[in-house]
Amino acid sequence: MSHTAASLRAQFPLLAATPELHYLDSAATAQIHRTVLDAVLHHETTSRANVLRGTYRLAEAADLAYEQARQTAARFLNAGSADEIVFTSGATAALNLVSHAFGATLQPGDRVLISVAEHHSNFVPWQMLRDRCGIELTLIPVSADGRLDLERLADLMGSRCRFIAVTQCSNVTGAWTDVAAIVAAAREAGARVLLDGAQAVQHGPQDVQALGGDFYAFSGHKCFGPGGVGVLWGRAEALTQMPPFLGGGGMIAEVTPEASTWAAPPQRFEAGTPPIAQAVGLAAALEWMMTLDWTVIRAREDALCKRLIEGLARIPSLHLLGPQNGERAPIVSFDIPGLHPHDICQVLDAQSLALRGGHHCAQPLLAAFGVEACTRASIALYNDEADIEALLGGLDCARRELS
Amino acid sequence: MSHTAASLRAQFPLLAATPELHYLDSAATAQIHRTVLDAVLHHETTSRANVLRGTYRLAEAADLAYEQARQTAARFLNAGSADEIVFTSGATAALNLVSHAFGATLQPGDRVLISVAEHHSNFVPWQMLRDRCGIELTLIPVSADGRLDLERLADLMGSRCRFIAVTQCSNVTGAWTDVAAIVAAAREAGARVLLDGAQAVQHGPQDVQALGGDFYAFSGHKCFGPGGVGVLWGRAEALTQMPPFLGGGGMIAEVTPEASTWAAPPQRFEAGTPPIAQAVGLAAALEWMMTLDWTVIRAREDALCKRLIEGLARIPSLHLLGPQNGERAPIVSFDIPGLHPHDICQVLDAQSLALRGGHHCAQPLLAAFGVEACTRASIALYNDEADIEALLGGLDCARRELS
Amino acid sequence: MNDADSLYQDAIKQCARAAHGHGRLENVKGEAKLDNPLCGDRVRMQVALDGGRIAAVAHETKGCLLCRAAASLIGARAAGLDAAAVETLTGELDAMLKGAVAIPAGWPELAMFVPARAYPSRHRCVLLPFRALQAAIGKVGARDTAIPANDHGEAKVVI
Amino acid sequence: MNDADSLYQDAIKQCARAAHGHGRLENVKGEAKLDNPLCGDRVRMQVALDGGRIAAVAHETKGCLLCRAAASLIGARAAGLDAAAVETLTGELDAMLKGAVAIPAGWPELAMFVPARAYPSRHRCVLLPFRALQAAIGKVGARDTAIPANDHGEAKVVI
Ligand SMILES: Cc1ncc(COP(=O)(O)O)c(C=O)c1O
Ligand SMILES: Cc1ncc(COP(=O)(O)O)c(C=O)c1O
Repeated sequence: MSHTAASLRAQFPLLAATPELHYLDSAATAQIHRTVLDAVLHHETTSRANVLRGTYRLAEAADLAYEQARQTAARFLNAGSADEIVFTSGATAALNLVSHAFGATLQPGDRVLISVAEHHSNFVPWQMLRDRCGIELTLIPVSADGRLDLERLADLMGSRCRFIAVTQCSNVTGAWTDVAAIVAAAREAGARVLLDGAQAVQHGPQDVQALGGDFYAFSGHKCFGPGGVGVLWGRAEALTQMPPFLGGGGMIAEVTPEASTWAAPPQRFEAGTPPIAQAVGLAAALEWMMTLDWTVIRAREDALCKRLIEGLARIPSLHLLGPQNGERAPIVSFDIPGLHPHDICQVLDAQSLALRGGHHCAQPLLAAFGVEACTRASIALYNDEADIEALLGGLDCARRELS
Repeated sequence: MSHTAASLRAQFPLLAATPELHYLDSAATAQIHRTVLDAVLHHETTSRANVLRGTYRLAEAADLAYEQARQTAARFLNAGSADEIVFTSGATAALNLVSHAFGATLQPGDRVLISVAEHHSNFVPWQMLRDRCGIELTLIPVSADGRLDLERLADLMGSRCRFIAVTQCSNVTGAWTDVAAIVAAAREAGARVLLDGAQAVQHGPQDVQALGGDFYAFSGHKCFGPGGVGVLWGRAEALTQMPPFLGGGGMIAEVTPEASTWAAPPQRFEAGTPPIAQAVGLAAALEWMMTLDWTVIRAREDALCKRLIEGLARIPSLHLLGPQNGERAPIVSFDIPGLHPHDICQVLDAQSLALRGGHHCAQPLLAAFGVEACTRASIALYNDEADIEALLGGLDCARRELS
Repeated sequence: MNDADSLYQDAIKQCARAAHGHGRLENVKGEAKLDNPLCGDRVRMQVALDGGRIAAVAHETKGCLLCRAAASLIGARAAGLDAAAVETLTGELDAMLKGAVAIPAGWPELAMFVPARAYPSRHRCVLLPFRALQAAIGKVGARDTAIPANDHGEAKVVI
Repeated sequence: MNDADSLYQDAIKQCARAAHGHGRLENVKGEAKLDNPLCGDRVRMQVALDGGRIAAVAHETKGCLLCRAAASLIGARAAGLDAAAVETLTGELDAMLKGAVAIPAGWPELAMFVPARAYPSRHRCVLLPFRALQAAIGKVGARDTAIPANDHGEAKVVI
């Protein structure tokens, strides 16, 4: 299979239809692969039924498709079993699920660690848990280049740390977290670890067993799949120990007016009609991703990222938020004093460059960097040199036009 | 526009491709209209971007499509304003949202009323709230034919009733709730009212202002739209008074390590990337529904329902669960002693009749009827006389084959 | 349709109706109640063991024909089996339903469930009484520890 | 591109850079801080009234060029307006951005924002200082009641 950016780009209908578009906002939403659209359409026109175990053939087909999607997600993550895969409506829903369901097992005074670099979706739920239940919420700080600073990890954990929830990869800086160090410290303390994989999955299949945490969350729309669907992986024993979060159809063993009892995981955590066609579409995206040679793709993503960072370095007074080099994902955020990200992005848009300016749902991190907003370029498998050169040229233009 | 069942059926790709199929399970999931598939495909291939107010044109197109979908949902429900429309992942998510967000404003000892006829999705969340927060949960009983028995409503409400959450239409019996009586009693007591409209919406646009409650929930997949999306309508002042439920991107005003502040509704209740293409698809379904003549359609649905009930009445010992006639939706459940619903549905499937047997996520109601499972036929706008005759013939056959 | 290909062949209906083993034991040694919350299939299975082997078995079964036929077959034929044999049998039956050619050794009657292969949603109807039997044997002698939800037939069911 | 059609025409850049009214008042009578959590646009607007009309206005504005230009224009031109006039003005500006042909009466400078019509996501950048002005006037004399979130510029923003 050809792995040139052009051959990959051709497989994305929106990009194929707009050859002039330099889409550099995949960290917000990746474009959707054609096989996903086909899978959703096929499901809706041949196998649409509710998956609540109807006995007619159409319902059996829907059940099968949905459970096969679960198997696919398990393979994509190298989960121990498909029963460890909970479909949610997205990463945010998955993170809230854990903050509520695991949170219900915590005592006041127990400690939860998150980091300054978290996306609001892995920040606010834990703040809400703190305010609801009286746990202690402690922040892992970041170093000047935005990496999680684990030097004082043991101190931060203290004696009552029960849970550590951190991003695997920052959506602002592209910094990868040293997951192994966190998992080791957590294991020693008997704390569980959740990884927010929202930004990781578009850069290739993951191995949750090798990563070693207890929970892993991601969204379909960030890995070339549909919106409205996400995955929570949870280690079997971790899922089994949690009470349910949402109540409704499909998650119960028995309901009586007095009390209800719960189904086993994963059903316990899938209240209501799940996003069936979206799960099927996500599975198509994941299947496709599993056919790719990620060594080739990541090498190109890295090279483009390097070229971009080099180009940015020539812009006077530009401040790169994040690692200059080394282990980083191709997500590049920067601040040019005096030029507002909104204005920059607006000028870039006129040149068909799609970038996002703002706080990227990471206000605590931006505050740590001393900025309120920044401009972000994020690179995915369909980007190429032309996108990077256009961006560098566009920034020159923005600097001229805005000053 | 032609409103024959055949002309409507032709607009549903799955049904058009399987002319032999008698789909009588629309109460579980309605089939998807072709305009919905077109709208989703069009959105994903021309306007896909995150709706977090990116400033590039693609993101503005996505924003616009999403906010127009909100306008459409507001028109479908005759809401006071589009700001009263919260997109969720489905009815279950909407119901859980209210049970948590409104629930957080309740004191121990406050009373919430639900009914014996609720779907588990409007039953379990309130049980969980009771167990979490010490509210009192009181059940409105049902009469022998499954209607909410409101005779002792004032007694049941007592002096501390703050909330009444009831189904607008039962997913088992088709009984419509006397909403006006409930709203009047609630208003007098200063209690808020939530209507679970999951089963109502496939039978035509609704008027939440005329209904008079404070909240209204439904799912896209039950009104010819995509899965993975639903709507919570809330009266502006009711939404404004509630704290958020899920935390994450998009629902905050400001996040700092110490505390976060919330955006106004509806954003306050839409944490994370919403189901964008699904909302656009749902809007296409609702737009289409708003072009139809519902007087014609409901008259046909009623006639088919009447014919079915008459036919069932000739089956010895068959027990109809629900009203024999009068104000009822075309959802017909029954029990034939000695024949298990699973076996019945299996035999019917061999004749391309798609019906569901089970407890239909309404165990308390079935317990009130003294059965553990029943067989349900649900009729939608694409059904016709042939479907009903096939079902009656199929039941004869099932009785022969199974005994 | 050839009766042997039909899900509701006479063998199943007769076996269900015979309801072998229906009732309760006087001297129950192990008991398990499992259900399928989808449809209300519900099995209470009781066993008494002798030297590790089933000496007596009884059940109360509410459910569809497949479930009742399977329970009745257990009532008629399970005496003499030990825990390992029940586990093997259940595994082989599961495999047969999933498509394996072999009928579980020594249990030719199970061939009546072969047509259920085509209906995955019904497999648990057939398996429920066997899983209840496993669970009941597991209770014998065991301190009264709850079986984890995962091992319950019902717990895996999406309703 | 014709400068008059361009979003970043010189008028806007100059007005933003001039930062008329930047600073704080000694004798502040009404103050409001509004922000747009999307991009960190942030306006602190202070007013002193005299007989119901703006006697003095000052602001601290962090934000994009559009937001800063709008705040600067207020700093230069808002004196003398009363609450009703500010409300009318804001409404007319909103309508202009949404496509109305008319430039708000007496405010020909607002024509510089006409190119922003094409960019709905930027409308709130222009409106934020005006909304802050409305809120600040609303605070004068009012008991210190919080303004409902709905009336804040920021509160309507999806980030
Ligand atoms: C009356 C009623 N309420 C709530 C629901 C839950 O809807 P969903 O499963 O789409 O969340 C359903 C459908 O299953 C229903 O029939
Ligand atoms: C690191 C990170 N975590 C969580 C999320 C939330 O994902 P979603 O909005 O799809 O729920 C995002 C994306 O916005 C993200 O970048």
